[in-house]
Parts: sequence; structure tokens; C-alpha cells
Amino acid sequence: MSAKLKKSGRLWLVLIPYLLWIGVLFVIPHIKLFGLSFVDHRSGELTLGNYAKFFGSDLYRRVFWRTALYAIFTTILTLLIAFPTAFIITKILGKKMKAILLLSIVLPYWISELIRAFAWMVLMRETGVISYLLQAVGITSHNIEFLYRNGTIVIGLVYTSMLFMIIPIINSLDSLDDSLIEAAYDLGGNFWSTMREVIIPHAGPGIMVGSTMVFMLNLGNYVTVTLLGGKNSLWFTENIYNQFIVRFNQNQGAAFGVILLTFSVLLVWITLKITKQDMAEAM
Amino acid sequence: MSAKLKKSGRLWLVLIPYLLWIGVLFVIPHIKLFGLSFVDHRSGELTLGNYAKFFGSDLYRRVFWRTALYAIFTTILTLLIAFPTAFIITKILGKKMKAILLLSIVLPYWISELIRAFAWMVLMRETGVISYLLQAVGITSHNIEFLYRNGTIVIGLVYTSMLFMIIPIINSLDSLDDSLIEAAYDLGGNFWSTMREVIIPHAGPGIMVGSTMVFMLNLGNYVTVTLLGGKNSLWFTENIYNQFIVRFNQNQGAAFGVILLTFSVLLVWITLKITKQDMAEAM
Amino acid sequence: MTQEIDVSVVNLTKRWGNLTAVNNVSFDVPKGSFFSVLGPSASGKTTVLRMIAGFETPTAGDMFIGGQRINDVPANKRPCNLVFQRLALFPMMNVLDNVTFGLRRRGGISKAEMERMANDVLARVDLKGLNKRKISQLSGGQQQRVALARSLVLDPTVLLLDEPLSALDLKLRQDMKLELKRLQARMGTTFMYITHDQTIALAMSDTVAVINFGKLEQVASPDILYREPATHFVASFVGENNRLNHGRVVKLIDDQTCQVEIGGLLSVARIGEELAPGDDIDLFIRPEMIHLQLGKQASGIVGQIKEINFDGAHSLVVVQLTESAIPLSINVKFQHTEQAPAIAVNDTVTLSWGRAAANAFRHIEPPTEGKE
Amino acid sequence: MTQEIDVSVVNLTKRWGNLTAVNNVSFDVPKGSFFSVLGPSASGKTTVLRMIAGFETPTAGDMFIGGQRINDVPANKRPCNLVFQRLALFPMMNVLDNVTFGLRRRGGISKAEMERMANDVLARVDLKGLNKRKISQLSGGQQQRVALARSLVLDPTVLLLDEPLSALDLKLRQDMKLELKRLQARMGTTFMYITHDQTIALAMSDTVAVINFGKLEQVASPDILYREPATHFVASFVGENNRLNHGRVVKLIDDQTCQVEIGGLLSVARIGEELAPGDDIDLFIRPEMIHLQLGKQASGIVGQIKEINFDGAHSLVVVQLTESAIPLSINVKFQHTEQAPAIAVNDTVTLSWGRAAANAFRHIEPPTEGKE
Repeated sequence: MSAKLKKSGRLWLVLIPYLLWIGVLFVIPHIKLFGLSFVDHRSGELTLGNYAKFFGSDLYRRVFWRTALYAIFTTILTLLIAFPTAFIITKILGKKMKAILLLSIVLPYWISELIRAFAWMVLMRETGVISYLLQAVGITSHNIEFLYRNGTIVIGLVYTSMLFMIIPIINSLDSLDDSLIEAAYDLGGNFWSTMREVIIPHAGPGIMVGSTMVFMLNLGNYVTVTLLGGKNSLWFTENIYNQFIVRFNQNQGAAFGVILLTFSVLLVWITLKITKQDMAEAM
Repeated sequence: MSAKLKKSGRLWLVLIPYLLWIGVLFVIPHIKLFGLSFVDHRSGELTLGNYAKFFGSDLYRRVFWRTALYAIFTTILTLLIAFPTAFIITKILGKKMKAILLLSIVLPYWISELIRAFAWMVLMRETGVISYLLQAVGITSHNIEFLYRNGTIVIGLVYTSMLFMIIPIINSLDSLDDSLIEAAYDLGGNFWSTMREVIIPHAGPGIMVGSTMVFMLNLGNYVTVTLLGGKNSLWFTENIYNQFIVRFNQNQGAAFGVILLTFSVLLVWITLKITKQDMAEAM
Repeated sequence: MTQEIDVSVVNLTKRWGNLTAVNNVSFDVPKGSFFSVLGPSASGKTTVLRMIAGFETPTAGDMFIGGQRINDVPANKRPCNLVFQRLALFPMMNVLDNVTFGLRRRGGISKAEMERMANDVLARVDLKGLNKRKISQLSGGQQQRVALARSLVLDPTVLLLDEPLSALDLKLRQDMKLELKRLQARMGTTFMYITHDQTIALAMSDTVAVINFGKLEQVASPDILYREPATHFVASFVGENNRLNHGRVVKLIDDQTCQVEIGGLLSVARIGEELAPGDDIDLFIRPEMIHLQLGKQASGIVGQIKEINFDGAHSLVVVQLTESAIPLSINVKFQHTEQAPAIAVNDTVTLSWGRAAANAFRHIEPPTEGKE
Repeated sequence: MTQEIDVSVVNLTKRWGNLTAVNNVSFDVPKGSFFSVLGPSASGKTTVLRMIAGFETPTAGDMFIGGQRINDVPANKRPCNLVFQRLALFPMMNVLDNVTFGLRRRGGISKAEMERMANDVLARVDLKGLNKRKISQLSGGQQQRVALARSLVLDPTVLLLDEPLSALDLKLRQDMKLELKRLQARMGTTFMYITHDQTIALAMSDTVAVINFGKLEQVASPDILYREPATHFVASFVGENNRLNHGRVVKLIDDQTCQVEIGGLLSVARIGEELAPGDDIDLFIRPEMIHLQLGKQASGIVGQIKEINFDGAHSLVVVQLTESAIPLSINVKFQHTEQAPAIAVNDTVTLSWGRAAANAFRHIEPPTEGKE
């Protein structure tokens, strides 16, 4: 059947909706955005001014690096929680417990990011549940505001992106034959040497796919960051939003967007080179 | 190693960060939200008034049903595009083309939802690229505003949730032995009977997981809907946002949130019953 | 002979880029016979089968079933059915639905009629009363039979089998082997069986086609194949054989027999392919056709026992030849009958064999990977 | 005997909930021997191995290696190494890194010394010069040898092997079988080999332990196992055998031999377990120990040939007994020697066998699934 499909050319016919999709909704808009970033907002002339404005401003640059560092930190934190969880799900738990844990990972994503963020706001604000609990057990004697702190943003981001880290790692660990782990142990390996020499190298592609995805999601997050971090969360996407919506300067916003994209693609590319992973292979 | 880990109780030790996560960030906030929805905003007394307000208002109910129907429609549309694409990726393409197509599915998610939405706004507004192209080829003679239309919201949602539909279907199709398809064909089956009797039943769990996920994401989407649909996109999450942020009525917002959650869980449960799928098994 | 031919393959060739998987293969499968295609892995045997079934398109050549050219008939319209290596039963259906799948595709058959036909064929493969079972509830041997029933119910002109026994474990495979042959004899359907296991091919088939590197080596009945191999490959692949490299043809005795010399020792041998005196040859000697006597005898070749590998019905005795100029060792299949002499490692023995036990072919360099 | 014992297992038991996978098993493995554990799938043989290797914890009983109790020694400290069924080579490392993996875990060995040791063991398994190859670049037989080398380089007291040959194809398995036995003889390491394939167990082992449903049936040398099975199960599982159900003991001839009657026909048989006259028995007769003569002879049992299944070295001849009161058919392994008579289907033949060919055991109901 497949050979027939391939030969008759029906293959590409079936793919057309998907390819149009990608072309019209992904490629064209981003090329257009790229073009806009070189146009002056007022005069409509070609200019590098939008970029100059970024590199000339301490504030923009600081927000940018802050965003990048937090995104990297959050990605690492997510990986540190996701890897052991994925390992236990794939290699240790029975079929039933495995299904329950997987469900518990997916379930939070069924709930609107918006509702989730509001639920957290309720939990973390000065008069919220956590503050109340801490006072009740006597750790602190006054209300504490957990909202609008950097830590809260980090927690929100790790939570939001957990699925995208765990699933690729589970997929890669699933293909690891259990007997490889036993063999390493049989030959005298212990927990750490087996992890280092057998399990992590095998899960490498999954870790890479997950980390890339999570890093990108964190870098570009807007809802979680602004709701939990407040209007002054100093996240770079806020600057982009402000340029587009508040200042109606889409050219400046486009330039910021291009800067963010370029940086992230570059970082991912460097990481791939350093860890000697091939993205296509990792997929 | 795994047996050792299980016995020593280290297993649950390793899972603690993850379980705390789920407990503190998922279970407690949503219980709290549930509680808040029964409290009067002004008096602080227990009441069903927040729910009464929803059921008493034509507008709220209309927006709610509109949101639900659009979410269902969008989910079906996503499935119709995702299934053939997933089938071709898993069963027909060679290793290299497969990796490229998978990458093309993941790539859009690397870009901030915000930037993506802005790029579309550029594309679709009255003076945007599509309008320009349509005039250039002579289909229309005046500017057309594509933004703030229902169709635009649908396109945006399908695009945003494609990954969550394709990946589970690919996973389920991957486990379908190619020789089953050949056997069906060998016994006299054609494309459609093979699809109906062999391929779709096998992919059932993946379709279910993907559709549930996508439906939930659509129902709870905020950024894409409000940016592409405008402030009057009549999406239910907007009502929730307004209650929390604009009117500072978190109790009313909580009630709206609980209504949305209850409805969606109910719908998924009914679908599972009808299609005789077991969610735990599907995972 | 005016035997009716069910499957005919003429100059069949399949290339994938530079690789020629099937190279100009032709053979006929007589109606009602059990025909095997035997070859090592990657020899092209499965590709031949898949072309006949319609899952691959030949690069060149023609295929006929029941006299009709099927090159352009789609797989789902060909009058043949395939039993897959991993069976490919539909796990989401019960036994009955698996068996009626093909009937349902035909249309025009009432449900009651379908069920009657299914019950009929299930009874023939000893699966009566298991209609409602799930596939996963069946044992390996039962699944095997469902796969057969699913194809046989369609009454194909020829049933293609792609090593369906290889998934079974040893004991069950032995039983199913005989059972499959009996089923074929009973039903009278033409079977075309693909396998890499020569014991299966020899035991079940009326005719065996041996294929290697995409080329047909020999098509013959099992005993001709075993006794009179046509090529060097057939001699080494079919059945256990001793291979002694780099012998030399001394003289031709008649058009079928020659005298050969190897390491200074002389033997008579059947001429496998055209040979002339002086030709560099490899000598193949069947281990079970060698007569082993204790001690140094008047005629025969003297050696010393190096190993005795017990195997129940017999032992494989490794004998190092003591009088040859080069180190030579020969495996002898030694039957433990009650009259057989007691043998032990290091015993001196004399080996002898008849003309029929030895075959000579022009020397071919063994693969360099040696032990593979 | 004062033989040194390398592995000793005493009353070993493993339960999973209600299921008793291993039931009170005890045996000793002599130093330097090739010891096999033979049983059908799910017989508990792999569980025994995994307990010795340290991957499962026994419910009861003790295990000793080299005289030392190892129950509480973790798997990575036990003086034994395991060759896995699917080999479990590390695909991300080359051959050298696979072989030195265990050495690196030991510490205190210089890199040059490790490489020397690895090269040494690689040479012994005929893999010289393949140090830098990736695992995926090796053939099946080469991977097999890397797996052996990786364990042997650690010089374990005992090497555990979990059917590592079953992944290979037929021809290669035959070769590796002999090679493995030679390697063991050369290295002198104690091998403990788990298998469901009785031909492998018989050919390679000094001693075979047969296990079924978690219980030890017999521990003996291959030829004792084959000729004097201790239980009904061993008689039916080890080697091909004819099984004639529901015979009756007529009289005891001596303490090892009895006369039995089955369908009105009489035979002598070895007494497999304690029997008394009148006992309901099953009679097992080895197909290759039956003497077949053409025509109706003065002594022996008369029958008619129903099938001849050619198998190269011999044929499996199915003979229907014509003078028995109940339908009985017997398989005879017929050797194609040059003196053997020419036989054909429907020929009348006379069968005879000696006491050693037949074994009698108390009747056991065959499994109801019949054909399985």
C-alpha cells in the first residue's frame, strides 16, 4: 500500500494541507517580521536603528540577559527533576503505576494556563495559602508576598514546561534495553558509573530535544511570567509586547523578536556542537 | 539495580520533588480555587451566587457554548490534518525525510507564542501580506482585514496545538507492525477498509490522547485567542481574565474556572465511554 | 511432463539502486505441490516472495499465477495469500473476525455463510470452538493455525509462507513442521514456503529452489539436492558437510566420477561441475556417510579422534587425519546403535567412504571473515 | 569424589506471590566444567541464573560461589559474570571500551595494562585487530565473541550464559556451539549455560540439569540423560522420542527391566521409576534405536509406512502398526547408508528394538490443549 501511495504521487497530495500550513503560517510571517525589523517606524525607510536601539540601551540589554540566564537556569532545573522521574517511570514502575504517573504529568496541561496561573496567584499572594501555612506552623509571624518574585517565575516556568522535558526523555529511555543496565552492573558498575557511561549517553538525544524545547518555551513565555511576575517581571517578551501593543511600534518589536530568535537558535546550535548531538538524529 | 532501588525505598525519595510539585502546584491551588468559587466576593460568606450569575446570564452562557463548540471543531480539524501527516511520517517516509518533517513540526514551538501571534497579526491585518497578495492576483480590489475573525482564531488554535495531536498519534502508529497493513491488503482489503478495520483501531489510544489534550488546550487558550481574535473574541477565558484582573472579583473568576474544568472533564469522560477507550491504557 | 503449473516466474529481477536483490530468477511451481525457496539471510528469497505477493514491483521479468500474468494485478486482487513471518494477525479482532476478514472484503457472502466457511476451515486446522477467543489468548501454535486458516479460507491458488515457523520454539517447530506438511497434503493447495532452515525445507518439500546472492543455484527434489548438489554453494549450505579446501583432480574415472588428491591422500568423488585433471577443487564429504572403524585398517584413511560431541541419537566425532601432508580434520556423524564400537578421544580410527559421500567442486575462496 | 565445586545451590526457592518459579532446587557445578541448565520456556531456569547473578533475590535457600555464600553480595561484587541472551553490548562504545568496561570499574589498573588484557582476550576469541570497531559494524558471531570477551577479561570464577546462541541464525549457531565448547576447554573457566535447546545442552555439556515447572528433574551427563532418563518429563523433553500412552506392565524381568504390553503388543523396556505389574505406563522409544526391516519378519512388530520425511542425513519414517488393538504409529529415524534398503510409502515393514531403546514411566495425562 505504502509503495503504491509513494509511486502514485498521492503522498504529497496528502501532505499538502500540512505543508501549506507550515509555509503560510510559519515561514512567510517570520520572513515578513524579519523584513519589518529593518524598517523605520516613522519614515518607513530601511534602517538598522531598531537594532541600534537595543544595543545602545543598558536596560534592554540587561533585561535580555536576565531573561536568557533565567531560561537556562530553569531548563537545567527542569531537567534535574524530569530525568529521575522519567527514569523511574520507564525502568522501575509497574504498568499500572506507570500509567498513573504519566497521567499525573499530562493532567496539569489539561487546565488552561490562565486558570492555573490564577490558582497560583491565589496560593502565593500575601494573604494566600502558603503565607497562612507558614504563619500557622510558626516559621514566620507576618504575611509574606510570594507573588512577583523571581523564584515564583522559575517555579511557574518549570511547572509549565515539565511535560516537554519528560516525554522526550521517556521516549529515549524506553528504547534502552534493560539488560544493558544489568550488564553494566554485572561487570562491576555501580549506580553512578552506570548512569554516566550507559544510561545518560543513551538518553542523550531525548535530553537534548527536551532541553531545547523547554529552553525555547521559557525564553518566549509570556502568560505565566507576566501573571506571576507582575508587570515588572523584566522578561524580554514583555518588551516585545509593549512595543507591539502599548507603543504601536511593530518595527521595534520585530527587531526585538529577531534578536531573541537569533540568540536562541545560536545557543541551541552551540550546545549541539559541544555535546556532539545531531538534531535530526535526536528526533 | 532497579530491584535494589525499589526495595531500599530510595525510589520514592527520588520521586519526592516531582510529587511535591504536583501536590503543591496542582492539587492545592485547584482545591483552593474550588473553595473560593463558593464565597461571595463582597461579604465573604458561602454562596452559590457566583454560579447563579453564570447560569442567569445569556451572554456568559452564549460565550461559553461558543467557546466549547469552537474548541471541538478546532480539535476535529487538527485531527484531520494531523492523522494523515502522522501516518505518512511513520509508515511511508524514509529515515531522513521523517526527521525533517518531525523537525518542521517541532520548530514552530521553539518560537514564542507571542512572537508567533505578532507575526500573524502582521500577516493578516488590513494592510498585511495576505490582503496585499489577494489584491495583486486580482481576487479582491480592496484591503481585507483577516484579523479578529473567527476563522483566524481557528487557524491560530490548530497551528498552536498541532504538535500535541501529531506526537501521540505517531507514537501509536509506530507500534503498528507494518505487516498488519500488508496482511489486510493481501487478504483483499483496500485503502479504506484497511484504515477503518486495522489502522484506526490500532491508533485509537493515540487519537484519544491527542484529541483530549488539544481540546483542553483550545478551551483554555488565552494568548492566541485574544491577540488574533481581538478584545472581543468572545472566548470564555477572556471572561475569567476580566473577573480576576479587570474587576478584581476572584470568586467569580474561580466559579467560571470551575465551570470550564467540570465541563471539559465531563466531555472527555463521555467521549472515552462512547469510544470504549481506557485513558490509563491509552497512556 | 504435462504437469499443471500454478506459479511461474520468468527472468525475475529486482534492483535497489546498485544492489541486485534478485537476479534473473526463473522457476515453475507445479499445482498441488509443496515448493520451498531456501537461502541464507539476505539472499533475496523474501524479495521473490514479496514480488509474487504484490508488495514489491519487479525491475524486470514476469510472474504468472494459474497461467495469468500478475505483474500489473494489485496485491489485493492476486489469487495468492501470504502467511507472514510474525503472522500479522489482527490483535483488535477475535479469531472469527480474523478468519472472515478476507471474506468480508469480497462482498456478496451472507454472514451465516461466512461463519460456516470460517468454522469449516478452523476445524481443519484443529481450532474448533475457539471462534470468540482473542488473539492474545492463544498459544504460539494456535496463532500459527489462525494465520493459516485466515488465508486458506479464501481458497487461494497458491499459499505463500514466509518462514512462519521461525517464531516458534524448538519443540513446537518440530511438531508444526510435520503438521504443516500433512495439512498441505490434505488440502491440496499449492504451498510456496520461504526458509533459511534447510532441515525444514528438506523435510517438507516436494521441490526446493536454493537461492544465494539473488541467483538461483539449484531447483530439485530434497534428495537430489542433498546427494547431487549442483553447485559449491548448495554443497556447503544444504545439510552438514565436511569441506576440505584445495584438493586437486588427479584423473576423471567416468563422466560422473573422478579421483582427487588432497594433502597426499586419495579419494574418489562425484563431479559436481565440469572438471579437468589438475583443477584446484574443494571436496565435500557428508559426515553421516563416513564409515568409522577402530584401529588402523588395511584400506581407508587413518586418523585420531580429537573430540566427541554427544548429540543424543548420534555423536559428532572430530577426527584429525594423521597421514596427510597438511593438517586436515573431518567430522564424522557416529550412530549409537547397539552394535557400534565404543570410541574414546585419542583412539586411532580408520575412515572410509563411497563415491556418493564425496562431491568435488572448483575451489572458491572462503569468506575472509573466516569464522562467520 | 573430591572434585572442587565452583557453584553450589542449596534448596533455592523463588516465589512471586502465588507462583513458585523455582522450587527447592539444589545442585553443584564442578570447577572447570561445562554445566547446562535445560528446561522449556518459563520452567524457572532463567530465574535460577538471575538469582546467581544477583538480579533476583531468592525467597529461600543459599547460593555459594567458590565456597563463599553470595546471597548478600550485591550483583556488582559477585565473582561471576553473565553473557546476556541479547548480548547487551554497549552500542555507544567501541569493542575495546566494551571489553575494558569491567576493568575500568575495578580501578588500580593502568590504561596500557587494560589494553593489553583486552587485546589478549580478544585474540583468544579470534577478534584481533577489531578494537576500534563500533558494535553495529560487527556481524552476529563477532558480537557474540565480544560479549564473551567482555566477561572473560574479568576472569570470573564462573561464567553464566543465558542462551546467547539463540539470537544467531541456524548455520552460525551450529558453528558457535562447537566453538564455545572449545573456548571453554581452552580457558578452563567454569561455564553455566541456560538453554531450552536440548541439542545444544547435549552437545556442549559435561553435566546437564533438567528443570521443569521450577523443579529439578535430573542432573546427569548428557549420555545418561539420554539413555536413562529419570523422569517422564526428561524422557519426553530430551531428544526425539516416540510416546505410546496407556501401556501396562506385564511383569518385572529384573530390577531394571520389565515386560510391557500396549495394544496387545509386547515389548521389553527399561524401568524409569519404581513400577509394579499392572501399572498404567507410557512407553518411550527412541526413533533412531528402532531397527527397520522390509517385509514381515519372524520376530518384531509389523507395520506399514505412512510417511517418509526426508531430512538429508536420514529420513523420519512414520510407521502405522498393523497388528495392534488400538491405532498406534511410531516414528523411525532411518539412516541413508549405502547398505540401507530402499523404502517407499505403503511398504510393509517389521520394527524391532532392544531394551535400551525403550523406557517405561507411570502414565501422565498429556496436556489438554493436545497439539501444543
